[in-house]
Amino acid sequence: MTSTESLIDRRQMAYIAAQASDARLNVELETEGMTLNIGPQHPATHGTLRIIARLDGEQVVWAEPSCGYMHRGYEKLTEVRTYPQVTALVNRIDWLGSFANEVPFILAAEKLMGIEAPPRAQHIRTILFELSRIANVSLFLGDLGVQLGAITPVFMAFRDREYVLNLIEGATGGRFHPNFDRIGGLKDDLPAGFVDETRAVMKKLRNFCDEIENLLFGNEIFQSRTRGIGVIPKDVALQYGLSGANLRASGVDWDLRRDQSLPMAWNKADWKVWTHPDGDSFARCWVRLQEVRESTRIVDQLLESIPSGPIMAKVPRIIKVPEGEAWVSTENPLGEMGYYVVSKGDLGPFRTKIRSASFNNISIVPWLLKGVYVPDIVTILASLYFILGDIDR
Amino acid sequence: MSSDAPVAEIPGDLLREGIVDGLRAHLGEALLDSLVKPGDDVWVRVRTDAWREAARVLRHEMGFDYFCFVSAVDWMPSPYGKGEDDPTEPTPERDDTIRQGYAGGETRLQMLARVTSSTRHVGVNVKCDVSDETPVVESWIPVYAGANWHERETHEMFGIGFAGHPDLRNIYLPTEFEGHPLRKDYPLLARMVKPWPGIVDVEPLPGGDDEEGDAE
Amino acid sequence: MPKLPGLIKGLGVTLNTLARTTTQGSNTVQYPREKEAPPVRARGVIALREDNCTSCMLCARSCPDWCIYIEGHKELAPPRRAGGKPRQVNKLDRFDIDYALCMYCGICVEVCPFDALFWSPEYEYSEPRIADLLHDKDKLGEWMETVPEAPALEVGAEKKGKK
Amino acid sequence: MTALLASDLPYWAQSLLRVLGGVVAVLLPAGTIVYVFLFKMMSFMQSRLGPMEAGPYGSMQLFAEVGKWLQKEDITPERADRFIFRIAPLVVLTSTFLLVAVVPFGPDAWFTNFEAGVFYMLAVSSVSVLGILIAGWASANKYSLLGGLRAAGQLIAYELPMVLAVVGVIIQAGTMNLQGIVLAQNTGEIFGWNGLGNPYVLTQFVGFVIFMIAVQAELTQTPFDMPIAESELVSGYMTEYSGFRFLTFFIAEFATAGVFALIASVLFLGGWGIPFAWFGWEGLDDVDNWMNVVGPLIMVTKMMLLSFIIMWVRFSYPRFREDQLQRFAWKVLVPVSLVNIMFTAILKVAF
Repeated sequence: MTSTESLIDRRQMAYIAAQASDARLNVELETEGMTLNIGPQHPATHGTLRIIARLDGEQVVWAEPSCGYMHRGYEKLTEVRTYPQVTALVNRIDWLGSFANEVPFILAAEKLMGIEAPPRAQHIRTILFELSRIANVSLFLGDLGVQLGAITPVFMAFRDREYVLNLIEGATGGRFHPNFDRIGGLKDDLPAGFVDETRAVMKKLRNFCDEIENLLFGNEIFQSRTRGIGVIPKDVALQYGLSGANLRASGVDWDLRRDQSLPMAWNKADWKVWTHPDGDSFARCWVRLQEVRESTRIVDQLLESIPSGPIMAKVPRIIKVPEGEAWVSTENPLGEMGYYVVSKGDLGPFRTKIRSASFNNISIVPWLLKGVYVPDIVTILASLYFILGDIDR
Repeated sequence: MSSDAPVAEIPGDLLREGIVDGLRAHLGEALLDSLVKPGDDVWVRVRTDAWREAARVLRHEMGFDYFCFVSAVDWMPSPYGKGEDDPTEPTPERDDTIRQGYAGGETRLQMLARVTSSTRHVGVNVKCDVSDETPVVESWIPVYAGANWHERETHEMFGIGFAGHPDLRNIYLPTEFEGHPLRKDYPLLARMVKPWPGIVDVEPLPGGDDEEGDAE
Repeated sequence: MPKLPGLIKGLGVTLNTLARTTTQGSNTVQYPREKEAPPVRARGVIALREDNCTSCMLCARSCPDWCIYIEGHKELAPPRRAGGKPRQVNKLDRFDIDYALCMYCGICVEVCPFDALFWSPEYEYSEPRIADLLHDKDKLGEWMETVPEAPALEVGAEKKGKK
Repeated sequence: MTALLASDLPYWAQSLLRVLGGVVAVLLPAGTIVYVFLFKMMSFMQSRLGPMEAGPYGSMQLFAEVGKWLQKEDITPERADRFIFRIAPLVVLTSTFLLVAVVPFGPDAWFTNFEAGVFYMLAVSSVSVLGILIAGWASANKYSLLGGLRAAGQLIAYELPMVLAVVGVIIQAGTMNLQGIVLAQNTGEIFGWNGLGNPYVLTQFVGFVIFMIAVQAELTQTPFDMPIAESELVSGYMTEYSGFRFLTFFIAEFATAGVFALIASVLFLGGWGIPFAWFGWEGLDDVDNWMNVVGPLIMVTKMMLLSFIIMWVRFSYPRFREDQLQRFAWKVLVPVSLVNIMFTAILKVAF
């Protein structure tokens, strides 16, 4: 099943779908369409996402996700909370890579106050950021297998992810919700023995990546299920604001860790940004697999060069952020997550616009699911990799 | 990095000044106000009727191909405060002057959007006022197809209409939900229902001596 | 090893996981019998040292979930130095933390100026009835002995008094 | 069975014994497969220990599961087609029992000894397709409808390669009687050397591979488990079933796996016999009596070996999309099995 053959086949499918939707439904065969609700309680969605799909036989004529089942109203809640309370709240948006949610918010507040975390805090922040990326994306690699029917990868993912979560819990106290970031630095320093433990865990993670690559990515059935499915051209990806691995899989060489100067330690490690020209489901999964390997290398290099010094900048106990507006976005595991913080100089932010990655990543699904088979809905959703908390905020 | 040295000293951030000048060249006086923080970010405010025109210029002429987000800001301070007032005492008066943020503005509601260039790695925050009587703005969908969901969310959260939007249904809230939650005059019920445990009720010393030792 | 087709390599991976589990044992812990000790800093439950607390209400005010309820009264305490003026001390009547609402963010432990609240990695306090999750002051006192010593810090960290 | 128990048993007692033997021959392999492979091997392949609570090393887990399912409420959906909904699992289970009737376990230990045993076996194995289709249709649920239709398409598409793979064996053995096939394999020799007999897995390797793939598809196991695609169709045609009916489906699924493994070991691995040359036997009549006891044990070990392969593939591979699945069956398996038949025929004539 070379990808060209599947591309022709894909164009042919799109033609059939167009036919079906135009002629309303195939009248001679008297087949009347079927509206299938996939979700909100459905194994294929990472949480409560509902997809309304109108089918003609096994082919999707029209599909549209309807979200909002997980809407907790974060932007309204941030208006009545102080800055430490918002950090505790905000790491529940993308609950798999939760330390990565706190960082852009704290950076925005620090930019408003005009202070910077000391080098040691920046270093440890970047290490924990990459650890939460590994925890998030390694679960994706396992879950990818389950969506396509293979049961074993997900157990491998959970087994190796456990080590990373134990590391995060050892350092911050919380496995899923570390709440370790403070304006001006971190709450505490690393516990003793953290560095060598992390180095051992990174080795385990690398051989987990090799195992997943052998078990899943090399598998011809997996490739025939994902190559040429859900192709997103570059300009459509940019227009919809896709970000992270979904964008890099369509050939856009853009990574926020490298292309903007943030008070973090990414520029102290040399690492490579992976892209893939095809833009199909296989490309997205492949780019994420390489990114996990790249993260383990980043963490290894950063572990070598942690500067010594204070963990917290000179910050008053009660923090009043001066008036102003700031936008900071970082390369979160799911894509670009950004906070537009408007402050009027009192204890909490006046307005926080939370730009989460999965909201844009999923807004392309109606365009993408035209003329696609039912099992491919699951493949495309698995490759786009969203988390419900990220979509619904 | 973003040291807030007085703007005059550092030579202006040429990249972002170039953006503002380019926009002024294309939009003329529709570009009302702009603010450049050197090495940090650039804010631009356009006239309300030039909202879609600004998007078209940014995307086709100036190469900002990446659509980041579209949202809105309600500048009126909330009449309810943080829900932490002591119900027994009279509600403290709050200043309800409306002060807009960067790049000014007159009205209470203001559109806020951000687009980035995926090649030059620089972003622009675009703002425009939304009049209080007829809160309607042109939709960005013909220029950025990704704006569809963002505009639906802004519509249901702020009540701003979008001319030219194919189906302006609620994206998060149930269809029969009235009111626009992110407006500041919409009460946050979670904080209304329960009295705040932080209200101090340590009774004064028995025996009624006069000093009012109520710990703040 | 020659470039095996992906299918065969996939089988190889599952086979040697099988071999590894039978020889080196599995990664899972048989919970009720063997228990994994949580790390020292794990945020399991909040413990209260009652005599430090001066019911200054800072923790109750800064809790995002409004789940700390404090009631206190004032008392005259014997003067520190003989013949000194009797000191006025806040006595604690009620200090409840409702663990059904608490989201374990740790703001209260941090913001307490008198070091009365501590984290303990205890995690086995689930209750059949949700009302029992409201731990009162002596239950919080019981957790005090499970509070571990603060762990030694990584080399290169600057010593500072923060707990 | 008849010679073994002499002739004092009246006819009805013999048939009763046969029924009991049939039930044991179906349920025993199903139970061992579920426990050894589904509970233990799958967990060990995923670096965990599997059920350990019920009984030593989780051995009683199967009875716990059966007990759980039995006490669960057996719901029939309100708009379902009640009668058909109820008999669907029974149809699938009967096809398994019918299949085992023809499998020989020893020189005299067989239930029936049809002349056209293989023909009967292939005919009966397609009864389960009906059961699955009506289960899908009758449960008035979109997901099970999709699952049922997919199952119908897939099972029929994979019956053809199975039949053609078996034709190769019949040409080489010269008889359709399963006992005859076992004899042919254990007495024949490959190019004059009869040290190992002539198990058709060696001479008919292509047929063996096609047969195993077709069996994997017949059982709707993972590379071909579109009908029970958990990630899209919740659990395909079994979605609406609960309690005892789901238990029947569950038993049917693993019993069919056991019986197909038995049949595959008869057709390709020399059934209950060890190469007769080792014992100097010539034909069926001078095989010693203890073979009737050892035969079933050999059959069980061969069956466990084959179902290890089936389950191993099940736990490692993702799932085909059903149009790829159909394309694979019609464009690859059927032509290859036809070529295999042609070669076997030519070689049969040549030697």
